[in-house]
Amino acid sequence: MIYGTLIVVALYYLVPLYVMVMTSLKGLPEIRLGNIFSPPVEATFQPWVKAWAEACTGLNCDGLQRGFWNSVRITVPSVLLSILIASINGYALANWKFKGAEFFFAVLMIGAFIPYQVMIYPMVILLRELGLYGSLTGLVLVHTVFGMPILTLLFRNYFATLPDELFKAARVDGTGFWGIYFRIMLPLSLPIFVVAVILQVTGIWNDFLFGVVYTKPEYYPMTVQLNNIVNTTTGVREYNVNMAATILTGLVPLLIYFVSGRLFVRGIAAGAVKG
Amino acid sequence: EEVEVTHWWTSGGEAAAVAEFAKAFDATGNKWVDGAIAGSGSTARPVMVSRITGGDPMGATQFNHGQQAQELVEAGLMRSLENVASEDGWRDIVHPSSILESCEIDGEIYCVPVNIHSQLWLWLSNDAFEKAGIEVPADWNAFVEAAPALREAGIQPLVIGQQPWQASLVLQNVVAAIAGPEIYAKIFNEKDVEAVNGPEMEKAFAALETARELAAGSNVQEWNQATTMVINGEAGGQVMGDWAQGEFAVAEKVAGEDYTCLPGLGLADIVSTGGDAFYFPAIEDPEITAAQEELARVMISPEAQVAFNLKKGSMPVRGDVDLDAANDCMRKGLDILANGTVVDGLDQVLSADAGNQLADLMIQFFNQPDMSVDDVKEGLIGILEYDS
Amino acid sequence: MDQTQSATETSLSIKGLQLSFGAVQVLKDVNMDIRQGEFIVLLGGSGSGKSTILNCIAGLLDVSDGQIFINGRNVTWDEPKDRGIGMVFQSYALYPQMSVRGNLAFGLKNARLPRDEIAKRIGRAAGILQIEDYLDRKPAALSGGQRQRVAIGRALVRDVDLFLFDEPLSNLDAKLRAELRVEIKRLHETLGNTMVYVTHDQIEAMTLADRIALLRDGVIQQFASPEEIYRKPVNLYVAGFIGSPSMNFISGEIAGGQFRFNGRAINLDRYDGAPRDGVAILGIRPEHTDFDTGSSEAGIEAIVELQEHMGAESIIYLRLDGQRFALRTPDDTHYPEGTRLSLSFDIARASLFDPQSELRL
Amino acid sequence: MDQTQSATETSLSIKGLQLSFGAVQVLKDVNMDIRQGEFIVLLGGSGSGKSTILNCIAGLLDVSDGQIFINGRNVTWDEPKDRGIGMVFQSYALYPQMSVRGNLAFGLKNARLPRDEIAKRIGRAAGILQIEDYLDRKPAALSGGQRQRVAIGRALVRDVDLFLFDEPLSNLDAKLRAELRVEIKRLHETLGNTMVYVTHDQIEAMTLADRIALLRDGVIQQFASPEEIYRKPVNLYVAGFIGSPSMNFISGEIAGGQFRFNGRAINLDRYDGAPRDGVAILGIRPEHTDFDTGSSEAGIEAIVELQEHMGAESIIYLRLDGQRFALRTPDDTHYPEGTRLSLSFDIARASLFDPQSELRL
Amino acid sequence: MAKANGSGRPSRLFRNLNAKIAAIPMILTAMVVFVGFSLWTVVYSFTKSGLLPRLDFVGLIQYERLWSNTKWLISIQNLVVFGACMLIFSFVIGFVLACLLDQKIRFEGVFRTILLYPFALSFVVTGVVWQWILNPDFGFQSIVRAAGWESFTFDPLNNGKIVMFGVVIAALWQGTGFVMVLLLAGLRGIDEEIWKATRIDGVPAWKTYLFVIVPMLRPVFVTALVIVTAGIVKVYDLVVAQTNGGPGISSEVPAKYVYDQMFLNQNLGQGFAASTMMLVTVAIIIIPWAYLEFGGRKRG
Ligand SMILES: Nc1ncnc2c1ncn2[C@@H]1O[C@H](COP(=O)(O)OP(=O)(O)OP(=O)(O)O)[C@@H](O)[C@H]1O
Ligand SMILES: Nc1ncnc2c1ncn2[C@@H]1O[C@H](COP(=O)(O)OP(=O)(O)OP(=O)(O)O)[C@@H](O)[C@H]1O
Ligand SMILES: [Mg+2]
Ligand SMILES: [Mg+2]
Repeated sequence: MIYGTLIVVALYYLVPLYVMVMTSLKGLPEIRLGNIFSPPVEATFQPWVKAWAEACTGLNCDGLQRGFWNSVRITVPSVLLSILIASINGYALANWKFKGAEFFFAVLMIGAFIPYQVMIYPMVILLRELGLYGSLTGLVLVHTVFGMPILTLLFRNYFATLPDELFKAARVDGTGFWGIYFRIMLPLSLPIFVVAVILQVTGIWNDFLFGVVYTKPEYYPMTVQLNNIVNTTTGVREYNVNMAATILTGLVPLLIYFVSGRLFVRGIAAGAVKG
Repeated sequence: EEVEVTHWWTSGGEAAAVAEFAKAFDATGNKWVDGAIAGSGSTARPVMVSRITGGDPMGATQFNHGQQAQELVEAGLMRSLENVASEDGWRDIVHPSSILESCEIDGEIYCVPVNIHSQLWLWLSNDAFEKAGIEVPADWNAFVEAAPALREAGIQPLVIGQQPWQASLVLQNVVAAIAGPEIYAKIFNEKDVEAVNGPEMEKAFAALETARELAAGSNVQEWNQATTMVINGEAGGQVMGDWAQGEFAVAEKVAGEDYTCLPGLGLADIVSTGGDAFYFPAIEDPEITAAQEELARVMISPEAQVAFNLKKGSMPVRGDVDLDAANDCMRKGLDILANGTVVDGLDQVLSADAGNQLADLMIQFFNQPDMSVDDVKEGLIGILEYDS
Repeated sequence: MDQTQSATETSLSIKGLQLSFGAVQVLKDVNMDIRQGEFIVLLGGSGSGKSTILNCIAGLLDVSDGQIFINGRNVTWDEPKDRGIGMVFQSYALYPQMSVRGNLAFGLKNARLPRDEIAKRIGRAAGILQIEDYLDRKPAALSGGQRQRVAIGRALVRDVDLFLFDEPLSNLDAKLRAELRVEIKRLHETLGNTMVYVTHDQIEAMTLADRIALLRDGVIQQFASPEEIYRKPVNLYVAGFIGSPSMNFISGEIAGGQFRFNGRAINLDRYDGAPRDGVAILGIRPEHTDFDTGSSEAGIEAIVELQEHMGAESIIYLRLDGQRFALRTPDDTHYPEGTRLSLSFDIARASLFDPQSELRL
Repeated sequence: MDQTQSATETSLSIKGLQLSFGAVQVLKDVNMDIRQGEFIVLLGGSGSGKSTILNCIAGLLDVSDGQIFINGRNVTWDEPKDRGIGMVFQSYALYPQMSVRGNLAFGLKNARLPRDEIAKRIGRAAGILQIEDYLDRKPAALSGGQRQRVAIGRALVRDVDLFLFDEPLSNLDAKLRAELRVEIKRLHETLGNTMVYVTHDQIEAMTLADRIALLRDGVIQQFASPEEIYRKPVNLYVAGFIGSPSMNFISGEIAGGQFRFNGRAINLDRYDGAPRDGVAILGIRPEHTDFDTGSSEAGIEAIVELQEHMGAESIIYLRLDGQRFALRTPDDTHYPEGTRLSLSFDIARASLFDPQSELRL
Repeated sequence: MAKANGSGRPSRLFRNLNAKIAAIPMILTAMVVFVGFSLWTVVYSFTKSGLLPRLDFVGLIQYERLWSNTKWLISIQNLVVFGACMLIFSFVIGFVLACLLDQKIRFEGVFRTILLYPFALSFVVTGVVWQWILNPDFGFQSIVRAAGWESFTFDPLNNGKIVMFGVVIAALWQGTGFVMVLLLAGLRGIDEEIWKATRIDGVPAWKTYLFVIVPMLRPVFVTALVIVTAGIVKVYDLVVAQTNGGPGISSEVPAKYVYDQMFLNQNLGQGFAASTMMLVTVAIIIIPWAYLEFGGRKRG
């Protein structure tokens, strides 16, 4: 009974993935004939090759690969910086309560609800004034800012569950603000770091809006390339290439999920739940 | 010098057309750095505007003719091409002149028009009519009469995609072709609210209602899917701009044989002059400035015009070039451009805001059988009033 | 409190300490002078402010008012590390990612002590606490008692004069608690430094303390030796708080050198204090009550309700004039419910209280 | 164990109970017969299987082998609710969002009892437990002791014969624990139903139990009255487990009716058991040792190491032949470190053990 | 004896100085980005800004236009439908799944991974895939028809009346797993003894879940609610990728309206007015919650 339900649900969840993979392995004629659920009669990896290396956007026909490396170049520093800052925030909020801290935090939480569209325009102005517009640094900054509310919440809640006495002990031992952060708190926060990394990697990797608005074509992340490929309107949509491109784009976050899903659940339990 | 050019031409034919510009520009010893952004104006334009206002401008960028870039120009973010234009006598060579006028702000020219797209076409599938056992209609009225036969044969008489602007095209067509170019100009150029209630418009609105009936049951999203239905004979006809031709070409269909194109719904020889233009953001670097001028010249040069427009399926902006290779439909367009009536495209005369609101209004009209013509009138008047 | 000691003798001195969390005043004018080498226990119920005082001494909380002197130096605004204190926590608060050695060394490394000095100190502490064998284990691989010892070791290596303990044993089970209690006592005797120890367990307080500061709602009720607190509680609260089962209280009145209740009279000749005539409450501990062998006292009779046998002794719960009365006896005889016993009180060890002021007479 | 009782008298009977978690056998052939109205305490260290037995009785764990009878009925495979039991948990396990009344009523509503019956039962339970005043509060608004009472109330309203308690007091502080202990005892006397009570606190076990089952690694070591377990532990483990401070053990040998160690000899005439010649261990409780007033015994001398004063009594830790030896005395005199004391053992209350089998002789 | 130094009370400002320095990024973000940008937006919503922000105030005209605009009204309506469906279904389904997974089942990890993986994908991917599956010509509908049920019709993406449900299906596919994981983590944190107590009380499992467990999970539900709601309000990518507001304008949502107004229609003033309305709505919902969560209760 339980298993039956679960298996049915699992199938529902798997269908889209199945369809994506199957479609990406078919040739165009076969797709037009038919059934999206049927496995390919003649599997071909051509769509994958095309999506990765040959699909065109305008005059650039190097597929997703350029976007892939851009995404890496955007994601890695953004994830690191945003987690670093958010964890310090969370730590300061949980352990070094100072006047007004809770107020700023509340503002931050409300900020999490503001649609990004509201921020796009003023952000352009801000970046322009900072001279960061169009640079990778600017984009990293944007991701850091918009990732801050939820990450800060996670870290704050997590650090609040660590025993206060640990923090006191460290102070008696003569450790300062940063010492406690780096030498006591950080080593203890693996589970929540996993959660944060997963959330940020997927969030930033999958981001489209900021990637397209705050960068220039040479820095376009993979999602933008994907959009370019998928939304290019010619007569026949190359669904197989689109699907291959879609899978390729989702591969990195998926991989991270599959590798660290266990820790994710544990970390969520540690950080998010004990609100 | 490297010049980054942003545009939203990413489909096969479009990209090939752009490549012509790139080739010609590279031949001058500069380098065209392609910055294509897919997803049409809605995705690409904010990026372009953001980059220009954000202080990281590209060398040149595509906009539609008309009002889209006006504020950027007013804010001093765009460079004037006046010296190039007057030197090369653009005002003499560009035809129709309204195209260049759209680039003119306070007497200076700020953009290079590169092509003309007419939106006022009705595309018919010869196959479909053959299947229904009737002759291919010669104009809108005949088309309306043929509709029941098409229905009977299981063919969708008129196909309109669900993108709002497609519905807007139908309105433009009926106003220009049925109410007439004068009314069209009164309404859209002059925002004359009275004209909307005029007797000519009654007929146009009646045609609009008919179109809604004919389009009932059409169930596609995108314009090219609709075109594909026409290509395959699943639909009798589609109201679409001349870019539809690209689709027919890709499907290796021949004008006149496989499909028929009727400008001005076949009722009047009339084209509109929407199109694309390139703008050049103001950049300090003199070398880039020079390259920008070079690019502007290349784009308007007869050779590039021919090469580009052949691939793009649009009409050149200068009357002095000859498109020998143009097919049947394009010929018709060129002829009308030379001799017939030309009306301004909506992009040229309406703000983007008004244009999109109009499109939203029309798609609602097409999707809601109970929405009356009076509602459309009212909406249209509201939009025109705000825009004037 | 003794105000005459010279500053060098005073290890810790708290003057007019006040602390509020927002509108709530948690500590109200706490004063304490603690001599070098004393073992002080802060005793009190939950929420009485024990930990708060300790945290103020350690510098982990900012005081609202008052001063704290350690070895004569005003440290009220010093950083915790600069106060010359070591602290041991209830939850041990060991750094879980470091080995025992790492835990002990952490504070010393922060103080930039030379390597060999660190090693020496760790060696010495480990020797005293007998934790040499698991210096390289992580805390997770230690038992509760071992962890507690490491936590003490962390204070030990700091080589300071003042040790602060915040309920260091309350996470342990009864048996281990008893063992470690003895060890801490022994440690104090070995080291001879000043210790301030927070607990809510009166057994710990009684056995460990040189002096006990009994707290209630942020106010020190009595600050005296365990014997004195036990024998001569200054007020009803202290009397009721110390001792298990609690002291028995009997309402009555004093007249003519006798305590009278319900028609009975007890002679107060041997009472240690200055009773005055009027209404009063007699407090008598369960262990200072005995079966009346002779008939020297007025016949105080009570009925057995329940008896708890605890191996070495037993506690008999009686009903005396409708009130519960506990009696503790080393005798293990079983008295069935309903048995009538006649009692005698050891009045020399009893206390009398004024019902209004609740103070001892 | 008494095997002759008739089925109606037996309230709970466990026969050959075994339980394994995967490959680990946690309970090994547990047998118990519990009479109607008995108060049984399962005592043992952490992980000894106490909770596991209780959960088996309650039907919360499926047994691997063996049978469980409640009131003569084989309930081994019945649902918990059908076994006629009530259970009280360590963490109270109150439903936090329901009022006290709701907590008490929840089980009854599920059993589709009529409304007035529910109200009646709650009224009765609330009366017994004195929780009438806060029937409408949420558990969060109750103190620890009050919560515990509600948890008991939840078992009470079920109107069953068998109560199961899983360390119901271990989350409370010492004082409250002592109070509630007495209340539970009283409750048992009021209700007269059978209770099985799990604890690792020997004081609780000693004071509450009619019989104690002392567990170690899933095996019952001794199942007897507290007095018997205290006086005559069946083996070294039991002897060491019960009593605080622990029983003192002295290695020596028995010969000629005497226990000899380190050149001293103690007469075993009054020993309660059957000593045989050979090596043996003498176990003597701290409270069964006294200062040698006469000189009837061979001069057992020891040196004071430390003394713990606990108000009513004191514990003196001595060194005897290099080993720690504890002595408990009601005397409060202070003996400074290094004092020599000579001791006498109350051999009638001592135990002798075989070093090999560890069994009592 | 007491040395003079160290006796003075240091300035309030410099206590916890490091913490304050460390919090500067957060303070800047909160004040400049969230507060500053919002205020900026509100101010400019009273102007007639077109492509570029300009300070020519026109009073409430933008709001009048906004509320007389069918597209905006449809957007609001859609958001309500979408939000209600998402909240109800993602919580109901998520909770049921969490309960199922909490039954100490085998292969829990596998199931969990399967249920969670869509969360790793971008909305763009989700939109594209579900557009493809819900396509009546070769997707789900055509499969069922091919299987013999000729009259079967399920084409939400082509039917303006039910298109939001098509979007909800995709959004659920992507988001339910996360809700499930949150709730699962919450379930794992529930005291074992509560379960035992309900078994002794003879409470059926469903009742236990409904009356005991759900109320106990309140904090988790609140956390999940916050996250899901924030997602709902912001929904944009999914709609763009899956329907692009179509058919017609029947799946427009406020975030898209804002975007379109600002960048497609080049009517920043109107976009700002719309986003101000969103801000106000969000604030009305969130501020009381934030106050309760962070202001009222002090952590001990
Ligand atoms: N950070 C805080 N904010 C507000 N009130 C507090 C804070 N810390 C403690 N209190 C209050 O101060 C009072 C004293 O607390 P403290 O921790 O000193 O008690 P305690 O005697 O140590 O109790 P326990 O035995 O439970 O540890 C309590 O009433 C407590 O509620
Ligand atoms: N679900 C389980 N799976 C595997 N082993 C278990 C499980 N539950 C208990 N055990 C093991 O069974 C043994 C007995 O556990 P039990 O909980 O009965 O001990 P206990 O005597 O109640 O201890 P405590 O005083 O700590 O509650 C322990 O070794 C424990 O590790
Ligand atoms: Mg405390
Ligand atoms: Mg247990």
